[in-house]
Amino acid sequence: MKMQEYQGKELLAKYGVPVPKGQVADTPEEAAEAARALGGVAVVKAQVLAGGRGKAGGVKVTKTPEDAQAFAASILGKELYFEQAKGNLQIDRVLVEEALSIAKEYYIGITTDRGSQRNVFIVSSQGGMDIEEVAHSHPDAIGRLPVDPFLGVRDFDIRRVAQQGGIPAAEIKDLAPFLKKLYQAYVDSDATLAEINPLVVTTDGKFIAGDAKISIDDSALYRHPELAVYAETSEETDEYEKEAHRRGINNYVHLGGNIGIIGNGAGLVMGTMDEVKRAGGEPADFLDIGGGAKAELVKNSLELVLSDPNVKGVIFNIFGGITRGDEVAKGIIAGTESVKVTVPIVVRLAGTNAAEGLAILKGTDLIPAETMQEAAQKIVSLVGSD
Amino acid sequence: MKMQEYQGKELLAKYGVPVPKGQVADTPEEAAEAARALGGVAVVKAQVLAGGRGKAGGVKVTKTPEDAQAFAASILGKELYFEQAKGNLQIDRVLVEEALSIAKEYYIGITTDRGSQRNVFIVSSQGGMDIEEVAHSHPDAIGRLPVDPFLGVRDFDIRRVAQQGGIPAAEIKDLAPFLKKLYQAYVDSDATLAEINPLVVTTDGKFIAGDAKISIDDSALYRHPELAVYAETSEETDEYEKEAHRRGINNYVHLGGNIGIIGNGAGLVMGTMDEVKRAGGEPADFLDIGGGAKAELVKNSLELVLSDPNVKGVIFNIFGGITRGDEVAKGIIAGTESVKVTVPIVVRLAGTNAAEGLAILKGTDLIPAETMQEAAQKIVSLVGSD
Amino acid sequence: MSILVDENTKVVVSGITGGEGAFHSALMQDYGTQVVAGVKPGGGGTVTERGVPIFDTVAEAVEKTGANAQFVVVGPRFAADSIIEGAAAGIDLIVCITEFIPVQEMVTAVRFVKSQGTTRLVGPNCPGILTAGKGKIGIIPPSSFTPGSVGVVSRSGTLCYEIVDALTRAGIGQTTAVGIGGDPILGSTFVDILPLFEADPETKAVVLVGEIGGADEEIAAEYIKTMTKPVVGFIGGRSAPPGKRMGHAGAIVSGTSGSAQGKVDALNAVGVAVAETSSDVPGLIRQALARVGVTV
Amino acid sequence: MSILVDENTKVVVSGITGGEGAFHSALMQDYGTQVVAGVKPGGGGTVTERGVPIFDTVAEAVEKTGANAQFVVVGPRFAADSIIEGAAAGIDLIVCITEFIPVQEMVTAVRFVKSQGTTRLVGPNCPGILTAGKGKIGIIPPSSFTPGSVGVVSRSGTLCYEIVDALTRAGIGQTTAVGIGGDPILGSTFVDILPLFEADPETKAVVLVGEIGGADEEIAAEYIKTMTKPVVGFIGGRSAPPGKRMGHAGAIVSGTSGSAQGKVDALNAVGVAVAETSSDVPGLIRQALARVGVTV
Repeated sequence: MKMQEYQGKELLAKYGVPVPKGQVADTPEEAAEAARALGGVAVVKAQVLAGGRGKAGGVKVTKTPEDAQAFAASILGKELYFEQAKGNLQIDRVLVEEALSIAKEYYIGITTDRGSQRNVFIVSSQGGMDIEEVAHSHPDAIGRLPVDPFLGVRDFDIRRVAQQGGIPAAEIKDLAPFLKKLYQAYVDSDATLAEINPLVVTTDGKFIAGDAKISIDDSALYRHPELAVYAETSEETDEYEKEAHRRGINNYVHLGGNIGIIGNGAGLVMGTMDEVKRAGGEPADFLDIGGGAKAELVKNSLELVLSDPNVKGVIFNIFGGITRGDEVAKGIIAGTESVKVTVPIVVRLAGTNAAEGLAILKGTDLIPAETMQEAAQKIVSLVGSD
Repeated sequence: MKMQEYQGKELLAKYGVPVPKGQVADTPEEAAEAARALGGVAVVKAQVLAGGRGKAGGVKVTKTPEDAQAFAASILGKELYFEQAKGNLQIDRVLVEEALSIAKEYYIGITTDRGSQRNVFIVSSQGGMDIEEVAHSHPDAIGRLPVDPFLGVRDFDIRRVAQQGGIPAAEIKDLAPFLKKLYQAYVDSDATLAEINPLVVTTDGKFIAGDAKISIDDSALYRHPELAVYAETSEETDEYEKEAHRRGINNYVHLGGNIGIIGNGAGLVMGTMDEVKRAGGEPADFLDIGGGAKAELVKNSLELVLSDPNVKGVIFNIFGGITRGDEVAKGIIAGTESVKVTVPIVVRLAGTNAAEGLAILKGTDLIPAETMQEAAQKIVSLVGSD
Repeated sequence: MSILVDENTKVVVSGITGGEGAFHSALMQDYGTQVVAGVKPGGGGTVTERGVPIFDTVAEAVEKTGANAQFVVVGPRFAADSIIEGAAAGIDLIVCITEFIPVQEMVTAVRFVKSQGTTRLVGPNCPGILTAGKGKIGIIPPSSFTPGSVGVVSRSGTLCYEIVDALTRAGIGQTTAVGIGGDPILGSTFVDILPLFEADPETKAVVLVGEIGGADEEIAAEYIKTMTKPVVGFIGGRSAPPGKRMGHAGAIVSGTSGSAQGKVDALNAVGVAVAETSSDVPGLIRQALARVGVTV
Repeated sequence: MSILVDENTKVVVSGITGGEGAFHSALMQDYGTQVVAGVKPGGGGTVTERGVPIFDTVAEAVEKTGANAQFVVVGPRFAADSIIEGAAAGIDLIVCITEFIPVQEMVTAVRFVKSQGTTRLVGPNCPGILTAGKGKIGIIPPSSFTPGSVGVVSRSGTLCYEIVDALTRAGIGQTTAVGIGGDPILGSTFVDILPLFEADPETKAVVLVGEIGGADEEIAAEYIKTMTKPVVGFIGGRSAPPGKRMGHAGAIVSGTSGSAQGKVDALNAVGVAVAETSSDVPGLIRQALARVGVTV
C-alpha cells in the first residue's frame, strides 16, 4: 500500500523523524488557514501517489494565505496529467507546509532488498533528483547499507554509509538519529519502501524530511489498523484496474488486446500470454487469481474480464497445486450464470482436483483444452488473430 | 548489585509483570497503615538481601493492622540472624503485602549462563522451595530455556519449557505473557539474575510474582540511574568487607589469617594465597586491585588490609599487564606514609613498568622479591608460620 | 538419488490440523512420503485421522520421531515463527508454502535460518518440492510427473507444473522439481538449488524457470557458467509490457534490470538455450541431453 | 607456526588514540607486531605519533590495509559495538581487553560473532595473545617470554604471566600464550583454543590455567581426552574457602560444581597432572614432555 506524502509524514513524525510543520487541506479555505498558521509563506503540494508532481503543476510556493487559497482552488477537484502514471489523476487534497530554508538536499531511501535479503539504506549527498539518475551519473555519491535485522542500525554502519554517500563526517551526529528513527519507523510499520527525497539540511543545520514516499507491506496491514485506513487511496488511472481494485482482485493488469486471460499464478498467466501471442492473439489482460482461490473470486474475475467490450474470447488456464479444480469450475459456472456470455471461453484445468472440476464443467458451452498450448491455439482460432 | 524484594517488585511492575499489592514501611505505624489499606490481613516481610527470611523470623501473616504494627515493631531496627549469610543483619524496612490466595507455586528464574552464552530461563512447577534441591529431587520437573538474544522469547520456546517444567499446557496462555514481560524486564534492566520463587498461581488462576530476587550487572548501572540509587544496600556482615565496600574496593574477601594479600587479578591473588599456604602461612584476606589500578586504590587497599589487627605481614604481588608497576609503587609509598606500618611488607613487582616501579621503591623498608614463590616464602619466614 | 526429498525423508507438518494442512499432508502420504509427525500447539498427544502423531512443538516431534524435514502450512501470521521454530529445532529442510507472510518477518526468519548454518529453507509462497516417484513436500500436483533425469527449478509454481507436464507428455522424465517461490525474501534462490542438481548423479539436465523482475536469473547465469550439466531456461513474462506489474512482488519490470530480455541475454551468454514458450522446453532439453550423450 | 598471532598478523586497533590504546599499541609494535591501522570515529585521514594511519571505520581499515586482526581497547560503553563492527567487517581474530562491558551487550556481541562463522573473538576482559618472539595483541608483558614449545591458555591474565615467567626461569620456552579472560560471556573458552594447540606442529605440550567457578575446566577435560599432546593443569584458588566470592564473576564456589577440587579431579581423570602451585608447573611440563619424547 502506497501512502501519500502527508500520510507518510504523519507516520514519520510518530517516530520522531523531523518533518516540516504543516497540515492537509481539503478545501481552498482550509489551505488559506493552514498558510496563515504558518505565517503566510507556504508550500502547497497536491497529494497524489504519482511522482512528478512539480512537472504536473501540483506544487507551488505561495507568499500569502490568499495565494495559497487561489492555488489550492486551481487544483482541488481538478485532474492533472502525470507523465509517470501516463494519465490524469484527480487532486482531492493538498498539503500546506512551511517553506524550509534549504542549505543542501540529500537522499535517503530504505527498501527491502531481494539480493541481500535485508532492509537496505541508500544514502546520497545528491538529493532532490531522481536517485536512479544519480546512480548513473555519480555512482560514487551513493552509499548502500544492508541492515542486519538482528543488530539494527549501528553507529559504525552510519559512519560507513555516510562516507560512501558523500556526507561530511561532521554531519554524522545529525544523520545518525535521523537514520535510526527512520529505520525504526520502517521496521515497526512493516514498510517495503521509505524514500526521503530530499532530506533537507536547513541553513541552520537541521535535518528535515522534505518529502516522504512510503509503501506498506499489504500482508502486514492487519497489524496496522491505523495505517489500513489509508488503503482506500488508489493510483490506478485505468478504469478496469480501478474496477478490479473495487472487486478485491489484486493481480489484474489491463493490456488492451482481445483475449481475456485468467489463470492461477503470475508465472502461468504470463506463460499463457506468451502462448496466446505466439498463436497470433493479443492478451486483453493479465489476471492471476492467486493460490487457493475460492469460487467467488473466480466468478468476480470472469465478470471483470467480460466487462471489457474488446474481449472477444476468454482463456482460463488453471494448473492447481493449492488451487482446486472443483472450486474454479464452480466459479466459472457462477460467472457464466451471472452475466450474459457472448464470447467463447476455453478452459484448461489440470492439477489438484482437476478431474472433479472437469466433471462439473461437463455439458456446458465451455470449451475444454488439455494443455496450455492447445488452449491458446483454440481461443485464437475461435476469435481470429488480430 | 542485588536488589531487595520491594525494589525488584517495583522494577517488575514497570514492565507489567504482576506483583501483589503492597507497600514498604520504615516504621511500625507505616506498616499498620499499609495493612489497613490492604483491608487488614497482610503479609509483613523483612527487607534484607539475605535468603532464608522465614527461618530468620522475618516474615509473618498478620490478621489486623495492629498485628502488622506489632510484628513490624518487633523486627524494625533489630538484628536477625541469617543462617545463609552466617551473621546478623539489621532490618530497616518491611514490605507489607496483600495475602494471596495460593492455589499453586511455581518457580521461574533467569540468569545469564556462561555455558550457552545466553540468558537462560529455569522453569519448574515445583516452586516455593530451594530450586537446587528440586534439581536434585525432581530433575524431570525442571525446564531450561536458553533464549536467543536475536529472537527473544518465542511462543514455541514457552510451550517447550512449560512442558519440561511440568506446567500444564492449559496454563501456557497465562505463562507466556509472564515470561515475555519478565524477559523484557531482565534484558532492559541489564539484570544478571531474576528469580521469582514462588510464582504464585492464585485460586482464581492469576500468575503473580510472590517474591523477586533480582541482581543488576554493575557494569551497566551507568545507564540505569533509577536503579543505581539502590546500590547503597550492602549485604556484607563482615566489618572489613563493609569497610572495603565503603572504600570502593570491590574485590576484597576477609579470610581471617595473619598475612594480608594484595595483588592484581583474581587468579594471581588466589595463586598467591596458594603459595602462602604452602609456605605455612594463613591468608588474612583476598584483595584484587583489578586491572589498571591507580595509586589511590593501591593506597586504600593497603590501609584496609593494615587495619586488621590480625595482619602480621603483607604481601604485594603484582604482575602488570595493563596494571603499571610505577602506579602501584606510588600507591604503596602513599599507603605506608598515611598509616603507621609496624609489620613487614614484601613486594613483588613484575611485568609492565616493573623497572620504573622498583626504582620508586628503592631505599624504602619494603622487602623486594623476584617471584611469587619467593615473596610467599619471605613473608611467612618473617611472620612465622601459624 | 535425486535432491532434497526422497523416500527416506521424514516430514513433520506444522499446521497438520488445518484445512490445507490436512488435505495436502494426505496427498503427500498418498504419494508415498513419510509424514511422521504433526505439530499443533496444545494438540500434543493426539493423532490425525490418518494416524500421524501430533506434538506441541517441532523440537519434541524431532526428538520423538526423527523428523528431518518440516512442511509449514500454517497461516501467514504464524508462518515465520514456525520456520524459526523448525530451524531452532535443527530441521534440515523446511518447506513453507504460506503466502502473504509479512516481509519483515521473513527478513528475520531467513536471517535466523542462515545463522543456523545447517538448515535449508525453501519458500515461502512456493509450491514445494517433488521427487518423481519418491515423495513430495508441499502442494505440487504429482499426476504429471514421471521418474527420469531432468531437474526443474522454478520461481513460479504453476509454470513449474506446466513444464513438468510438457516434459512428461514429450516422454522426458524428471528427478526433482523445486519451486523456490515468488516472494521478495526467499530461503533458497536458483543458486542455492542448482549446485544440488549439479551434484546429483541422477540428474542429467536442468530446466530453470524464471520470470521477469529481480536479478535472480542473471545471478544464476554466473553460477551456470561453472556447471558441467546442460541447463535450459524459460522466462515467464516475455510478452509482458514493460512498466506493468504482473502479480508477484518480484515481477516488476523496470528498465533493463529485471526485464525478460535481460534475463534471456544473460542466460544465452553462458550457453543456456531459452525457450520461447513452455511448450518448447522439451525439445530444447532433448537437444541439450543429446549434446552430452544422453538420449531421452 | 604457533597459533592465532604471528609476524604476518596485521592488526587494526580500535581505540588507538586512547591512553591505554596508544601505550599498548606502541608496546605491540616494539615487540614486532604489524599494527597497520587505527580506528577512531571522525579521526579518519590522520596518523598516530608512530605513523599508523587512522580510519573512521574498521571496514575501511580492512579495505585499505588488509588488516586481519583487531585489537579492541575502547571503553566499556563502546567495546561490544566495536567487536560487532570488527566481525561485520570480516576480521578473522578480535582481541578485546576491555573490562566491565555490560553482560547483555556481550550476549549480543558473542551471538553475532558466532553467527558470522569466520571470526574468532578472544576476550573480553582478557590480556590477549602473545606468540613468543613473533608478535602480540593485547597487554601481555613480553619480558618473561622465550620461544619454545609450550602453549599456555589461561582464564586469569596475571596467572598466565606468572606461569610463563616460571617456565622461562626453568628454561622452558613457549609458542603462544592465550588469555581467554574471566568474564561470564567469553568469545573463546578452553575448548576453542586447545584444538589450535593440538593442530600446531610447534606446540609440544600445553599448560591449562583454570580457576574456581564455572565448568570450563570440566568441559575442557572432555576435549583433552581426545588430544595427542600432553596437558598440564593449574587451578587458581585451591586454597579459597568455599562460599566466598574471589573476584571474577566466574569465580564463585558453590557446592561441588565450580570447586577447585572438582576441576582437579576432572583433569586428573583424563590424565592431566595438576600443579599445586604455579611454581610446580615447569616440573610437571618437563615430565609430560619427557613422556612424549621431548626434552627441554
